[in-house]
Amino acid sequence: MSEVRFHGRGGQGVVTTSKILANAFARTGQFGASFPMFGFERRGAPVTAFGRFSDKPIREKTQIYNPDIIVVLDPSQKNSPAVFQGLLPGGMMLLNDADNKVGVSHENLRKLGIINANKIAVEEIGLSIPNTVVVGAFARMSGLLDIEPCCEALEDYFSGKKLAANIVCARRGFEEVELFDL
Amino acid sequence: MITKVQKKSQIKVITGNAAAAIAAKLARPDVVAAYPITPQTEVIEQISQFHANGEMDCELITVEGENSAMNAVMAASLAGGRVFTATSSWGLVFMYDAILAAAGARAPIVMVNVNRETPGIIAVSSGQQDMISTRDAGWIFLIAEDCQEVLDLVLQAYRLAEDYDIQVPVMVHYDGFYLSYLSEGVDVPIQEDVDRFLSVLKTQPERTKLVPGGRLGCGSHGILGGYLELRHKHVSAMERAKAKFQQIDKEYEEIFGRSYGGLVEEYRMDDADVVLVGSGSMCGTIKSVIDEKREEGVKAGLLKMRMYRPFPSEAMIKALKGKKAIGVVDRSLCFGFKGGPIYTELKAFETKLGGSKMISFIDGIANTDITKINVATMIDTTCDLAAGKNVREVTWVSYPEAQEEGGL
Amino acid sequence: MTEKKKDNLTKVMDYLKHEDPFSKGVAFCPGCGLELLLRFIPQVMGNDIVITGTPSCSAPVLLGQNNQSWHTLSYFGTLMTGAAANATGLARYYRKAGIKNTVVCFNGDGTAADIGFGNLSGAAERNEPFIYICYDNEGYMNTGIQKSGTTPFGATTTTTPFGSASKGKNLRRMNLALKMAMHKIPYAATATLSDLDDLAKKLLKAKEAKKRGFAFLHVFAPCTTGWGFAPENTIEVCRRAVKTNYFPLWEAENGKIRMTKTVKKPKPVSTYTELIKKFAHLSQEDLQILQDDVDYEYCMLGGLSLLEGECRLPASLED
Amino acid sequence: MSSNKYFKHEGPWSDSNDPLMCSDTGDWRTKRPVVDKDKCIFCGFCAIYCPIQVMEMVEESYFSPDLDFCKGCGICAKECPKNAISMMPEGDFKK
Repeated sequence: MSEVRFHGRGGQGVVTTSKILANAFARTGQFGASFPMFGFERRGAPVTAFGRFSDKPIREKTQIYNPDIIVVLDPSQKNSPAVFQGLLPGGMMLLNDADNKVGVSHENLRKLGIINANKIAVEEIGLSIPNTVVVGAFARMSGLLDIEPCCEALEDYFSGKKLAANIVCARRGFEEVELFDL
Repeated sequence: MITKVQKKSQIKVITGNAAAAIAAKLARPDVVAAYPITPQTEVIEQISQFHANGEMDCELITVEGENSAMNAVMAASLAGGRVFTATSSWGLVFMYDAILAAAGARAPIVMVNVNRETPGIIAVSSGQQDMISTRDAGWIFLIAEDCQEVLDLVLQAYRLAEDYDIQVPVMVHYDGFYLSYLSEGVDVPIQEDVDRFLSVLKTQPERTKLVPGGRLGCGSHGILGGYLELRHKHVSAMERAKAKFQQIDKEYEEIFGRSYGGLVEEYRMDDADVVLVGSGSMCGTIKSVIDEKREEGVKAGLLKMRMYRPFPSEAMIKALKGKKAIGVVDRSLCFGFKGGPIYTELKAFETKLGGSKMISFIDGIANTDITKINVATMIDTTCDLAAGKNVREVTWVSYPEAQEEGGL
Repeated sequence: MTEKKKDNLTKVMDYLKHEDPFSKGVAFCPGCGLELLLRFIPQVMGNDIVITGTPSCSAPVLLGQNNQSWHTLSYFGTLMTGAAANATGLARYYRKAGIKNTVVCFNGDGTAADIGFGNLSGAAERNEPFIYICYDNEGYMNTGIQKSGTTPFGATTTTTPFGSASKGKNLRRMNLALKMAMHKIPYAATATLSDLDDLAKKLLKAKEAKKRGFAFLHVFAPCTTGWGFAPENTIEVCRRAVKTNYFPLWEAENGKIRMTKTVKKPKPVSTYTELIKKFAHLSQEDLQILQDDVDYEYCMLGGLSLLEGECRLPASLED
Repeated sequence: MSSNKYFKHEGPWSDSNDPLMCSDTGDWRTKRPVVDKDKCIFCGFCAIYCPIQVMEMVEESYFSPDLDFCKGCGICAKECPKNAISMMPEGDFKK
């Protein structure tokens, strides 16, 4: 089982990122569970969400304290100690950042993916909502699932032109994420 | 030869709230009345959307407060309708007078309560205190462990509430902030199967209904012996609900392929020495920790309460009898008692458990998370009790300061 | 002789088309205004109404005892806090099930103006398809005469007693009917027992308006026991309440107010209060305060009713 | 199922298909309305204003109270425009 923690701000679709991934895992016959950390959700306020992805049914219903993977949608939080808290050895991090240089470090961090998701989102959907780009990038970096189920999962959250644009976002995220082994 | 229906159930990744809303839709209620409150809001939002899309043919009453929600569905159900409402915490408490009235009137309401803390502080946090605040209202209480069980229990609740032999309102509880917002795979049944499952109710005698010009009135004063009679009828119906729920769970399995063991679910109990008694979303975490502890050779098991009212004492005694030590995990408090509510109630049956020792754990209240580490601590402490060590009767698992201060 | 006599028969009789569904011997005080109102409603509106009631003076008769009943109407009796919501639930279910219905939510001023006002207002805002009738006896009579929101200035009750530091109720009454009319519901009206033809017309209008949504009737129903007047004066008290403009009769469709009875030369309010013991302690100055309040309220109402001609409901807002 | 000694139904339902409850409210009376048939002009005000609706039409000529239930409030006498009804002490009629 992979335990993933998502960090971002209200309005970036942090919780939805985690939901779409859980949905995508379910489409491959695997299991996914996603939930937000409790708190008042307001545009701009820091938001944390959790995701558990596994090939076996997921029974735990607790928050995630020791993630295998951290996903940061809000670049301003990339060096926040809260982001790295509890990261397990061999951990991965996916970062939405315009700067594609390795600017973060942590003793347990072994793999880093960087994607300029905001830029892609603006180009494809006209809004700087990075979540669907991050979904695609996550699939590629984690290696846990392919891009196709991610695109299919988007059908549950978007329709029409928005769906098509977001599928492009996810595919570009998958293709354009830059991976670094640390 | 019966031709098999081509349509199949579908796995959908949805929240517990969505599961409750979908279950309500599948049950085809006549009247839905509800008022939003965190963390239940999504339930009524989803139902409103179903209604707006024409997918749900019900009278949707967007009331001005929870008290009216309960009053409206109570009257509608006594008029003969199938009803649904949902609330949480302060909303449940704001309904309280109507909750008592509905139970006394024997209105077969199905309500979802998304558990949240209640007393004193305006706490937006998880806990079952709202459930405990209403436990003696005369309702049947069912508790779900995961999003799938939320959906399954709502459907089972209709069979139980509206059964001619029962006619008692049912509240389906699930943990707010956990199951309410947790998205996971839920096997959503097809309408035809749900219709078939609920069609049994149509074969039963009609319950008494309030009809214009029908010369029947509901809300009669019970005078002296009459009041006693009503009270006794109510308590008797609650007793019958136990066997009925067991049977409904079996029938549910025949149609949907899922069974939970009825009143209680036993997890690795057969050869268990130490047992945790729990309810709701914590049970998933407990199961997971039990598996890990089993690897270490600890014979631990879980007894999950699916039904809390009526108190499934016989089923619990049967499952717990002869176990070395029992730790009861409460997500709420029983003010005036040191131990938690479920612990305090189970304690009444201690002499029937064949010498099992019992302790109380308080956790998951006031914004605390019942973590795997906390569960491991509970199992270890219960093992200590089994080994004859001196163990505190009540442990606030997430609040060790209490113990350090020499308090409870 | 007989023929001539028949012509004398009051036209109110023509409205009483249905049987009185109540048992003859019921436990209301002699001269009770509530009893007259309660027996009048089904005789005008029919016996197929469903009546909802709450703990109040009406409850001992409206609700049954064990399996037995005081009347043949279908009724639903529960809590004061949720009376209008109960009626909502019934009316909505009947609509869904296609059952022809007239749901009458029948409550005192305690439920309507005070503890149950929230859900009354909510039901009106949602334009729920039922009739709400408030019988106003200006206090909580069933619990032993306590003050309510509609208790007028100066009236003594057991919670606003007269004493050296108190004139009785030291506050002015609320105008419940006007508040309800301002919900812009299809029909809102005031009525009282001295003008039974007016009451009957309004009951029938309410039944008609119910097809378009919420109908509210505020019926002034004096309490001989709680107010302290001779039982035979019940109707006279109502009559004087109208003639002094203490309780003006009006109706409002979609919030548009129209007086149904205008009093050419209103009598001073003292001609009303003199009949009633709860005002007996009031000095001339105190009575003037009550008079001023009555005048002020009537002036407001009159102003609103003058808008009738200029204020037309736009076609887009018609049902 | 438990017994149905007081209630026919599971819940608190009253059933008016059975005979209605009825109190002897005639016993409450201290004064009795006595109608002067000659004065009565058959306007019916006594009947419509009677809270318990016990003024019955007699031969479409005059009204007469049902004394089994009349509580003796006196509204009929007060509202009669011809003073055709007088309230007489009940004691006068005791045998």
